[in-house]
Amino acid sequence: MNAFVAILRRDLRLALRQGADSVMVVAFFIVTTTLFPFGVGPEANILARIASGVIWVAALLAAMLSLERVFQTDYEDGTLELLTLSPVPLELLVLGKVCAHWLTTGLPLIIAAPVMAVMLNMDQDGFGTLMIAMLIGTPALSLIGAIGAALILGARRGGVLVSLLVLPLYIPVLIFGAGAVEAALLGISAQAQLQIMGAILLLSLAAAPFATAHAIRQAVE
Amino acid sequence: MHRFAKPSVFLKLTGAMMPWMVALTVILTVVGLYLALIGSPVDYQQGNTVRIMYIHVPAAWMGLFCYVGMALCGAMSLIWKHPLADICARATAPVGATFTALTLITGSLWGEPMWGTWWVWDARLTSMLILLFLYLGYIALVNAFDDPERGSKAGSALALVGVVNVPIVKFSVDWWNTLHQPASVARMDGPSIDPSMLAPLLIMAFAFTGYYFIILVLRVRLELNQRRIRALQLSGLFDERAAANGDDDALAYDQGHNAGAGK
Amino acid sequence: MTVFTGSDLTCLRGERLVFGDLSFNANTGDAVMLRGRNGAGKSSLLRLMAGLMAPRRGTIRWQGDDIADDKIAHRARLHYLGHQDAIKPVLSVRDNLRLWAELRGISDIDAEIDQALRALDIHHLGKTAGRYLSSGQKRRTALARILLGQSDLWLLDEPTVGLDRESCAELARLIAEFRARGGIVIYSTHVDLDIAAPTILDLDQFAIPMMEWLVEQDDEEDTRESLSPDMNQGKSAEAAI
Amino acid sequence: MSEFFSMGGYGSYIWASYGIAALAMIVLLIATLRGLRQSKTELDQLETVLKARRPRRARTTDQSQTS
Repeated sequence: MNAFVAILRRDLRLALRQGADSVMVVAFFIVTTTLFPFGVGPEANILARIASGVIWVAALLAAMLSLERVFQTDYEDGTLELLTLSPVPLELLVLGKVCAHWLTTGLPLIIAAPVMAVMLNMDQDGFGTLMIAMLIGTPALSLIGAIGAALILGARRGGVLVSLLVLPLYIPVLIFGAGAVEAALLGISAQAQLQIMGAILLLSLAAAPFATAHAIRQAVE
Repeated sequence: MHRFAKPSVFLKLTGAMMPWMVALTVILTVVGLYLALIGSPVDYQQGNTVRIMYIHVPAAWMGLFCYVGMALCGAMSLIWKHPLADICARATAPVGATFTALTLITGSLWGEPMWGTWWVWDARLTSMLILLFLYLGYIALVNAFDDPERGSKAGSALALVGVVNVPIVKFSVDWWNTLHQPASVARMDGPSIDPSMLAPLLIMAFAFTGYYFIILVLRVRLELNQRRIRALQLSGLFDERAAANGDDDALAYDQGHNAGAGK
Repeated sequence: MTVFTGSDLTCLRGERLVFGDLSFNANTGDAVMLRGRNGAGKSSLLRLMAGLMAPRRGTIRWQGDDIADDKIAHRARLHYLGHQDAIKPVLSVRDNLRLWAELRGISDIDAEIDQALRALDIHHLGKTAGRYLSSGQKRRTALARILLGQSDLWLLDEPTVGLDRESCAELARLIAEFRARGGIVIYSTHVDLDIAAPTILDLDQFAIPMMEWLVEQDDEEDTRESLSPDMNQGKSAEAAI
Repeated sequence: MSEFFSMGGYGSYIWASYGIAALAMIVLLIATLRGLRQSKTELDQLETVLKARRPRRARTTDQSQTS
């Protein structure tokens, strides 16, 4: 557990010192969301109708944008090799790094999401559910994405590749995330969707660290 | 078995089976095509377009079958580290992707006259589309590394992760589809299939399976050949200068070590 | 007794053969120097010893136990220094070292780090960020890492790269101290490092030119094939298609 | 006969389906076979060189063993 805290603290400190990463992700999220009114027109009712989907798609893309760097810099400067050699299960370290990734990208997105929801004219009934859905969904995005980020270590054109690998796997989160908000807007209970999202989160929490650690061991071999 | 060795057992076994497989597949294809195009009745609802089903449905089965096959190969490579498993997974991907793409294309060609549109966001169509993306992701990943072996290994891991996700994706797409468009589209499978229609369907499915195994064997051989070529090239065999000098050890050795792992 | 041994090791990297049938052994207090041409497999051997990669054939043992059986225990007893320094440019030297100390479960981290920094004469750089370090200072920071915590085995891959003459002498002294405590050091270097009575392991001896290897494989194959008369059936069928 | 090809008015869809399926499968088959043939020629060349240089190789091995 100490190791988990250690790696988490170091990654957070790194993110804080480098600073730009989190800001960039949020900026990307806002810019992408802003593009939709230009594309579909500024009518308030249309925007309100698509708001939940747009926010989720933008969040998905923003989370993915930062994925490539989760392991890449550590891979390049030899840190990953040493992490693999430290007397701690690599799965635990992976979990720490994913946790740091979520704190620096997922969490800011959750905070930015309601702002964008307001701008897209989303009904206020959906706000709470949107936040909760994102709170459950974004950690799953980080976990699933980490597998992709580890698989592409050492590959050519890693950034494009990671999106091709990870986006199809993100579809369930998108469907239920947007579905939950949709249900809340219709005044139906969103509990079913949120529970399924919880199940997806638990499943990825159980499986993703192992898959990611396996991929990392392959990469540093 | 060593990677550089010629896996003679595999070659011998498949070599002996090959003529039979080809013959069987050809016969199945001919019979299947006859039944599909001439020998089967016209559907009372779909008319002659039902004949598209005889390639559409088997192709869809093959698309899924190949993915499961890939994942099984991935698991075998993970557990037993058998080099042939990676190669098999790698050889399966293009076949699976082809069948999945064919499913989508023939589905569109059926949908246009029957539903009046080339594409609907039907649960089945959508999950097939995602399956195609998974195949494309696999193929892209496998080919993105300088060291082919590393690519195969990464691919095997991805195939395994994907196979966990395929049911989840399928399930969530079903759910999503029923929420947004409650069963407005006609289902492809009728309430019950008449034997006269089931026969061509099954025979075509077997023909496609035969085709898959033929391609699999050929592609595994291709991959084995390429590995051996790379090994021989790395060994400095082609160094004419060294051959002329008669002292090729040093040169061949250095060349082998300086050349990259890729081509 | 011999503590750290390897037997009949064959190593493949990517698709090429690095070395074959290599054996080594080391007792407590030993220093083993790896020698060989570029690409002879010095780094690969060190990576095998660390457990970063698995040998294609053969086993590596610590006090008789295969290191693959308990990797965590093996990692706890070794320190590995690779080509890269693994120093984050935005973190201070101390913070860079802190992670590795924490991962090893060291109790008095600050004292350990102080001691390591002093030993390498970079104590004054403790608060300097990684990006301001010269390459020699970076290397010394990386070397400070291997002083953290208890360890029985140092695997040093070209530790002298980027070090000046004085630092090399410093390193030699640290290695001597470590050996006096019963540690085993296995290292590769291009520079002469003043180390008392190292065992020399010449990797060139174990190099197998790939052609010989292939011929050998073919011979095995031929003997196997000659036992069964219909060996070329596969090829003819392929030609027929 | 033309009735058979028109397939009750759906001929273009049906024949397009079968045509595309056949095309895709044949293209994959041909691409595989061609690759196989190319690799075979290349491999055969290399193997002849290997065979030709084999006796000398075996001797070098012997020497290294005796020394």
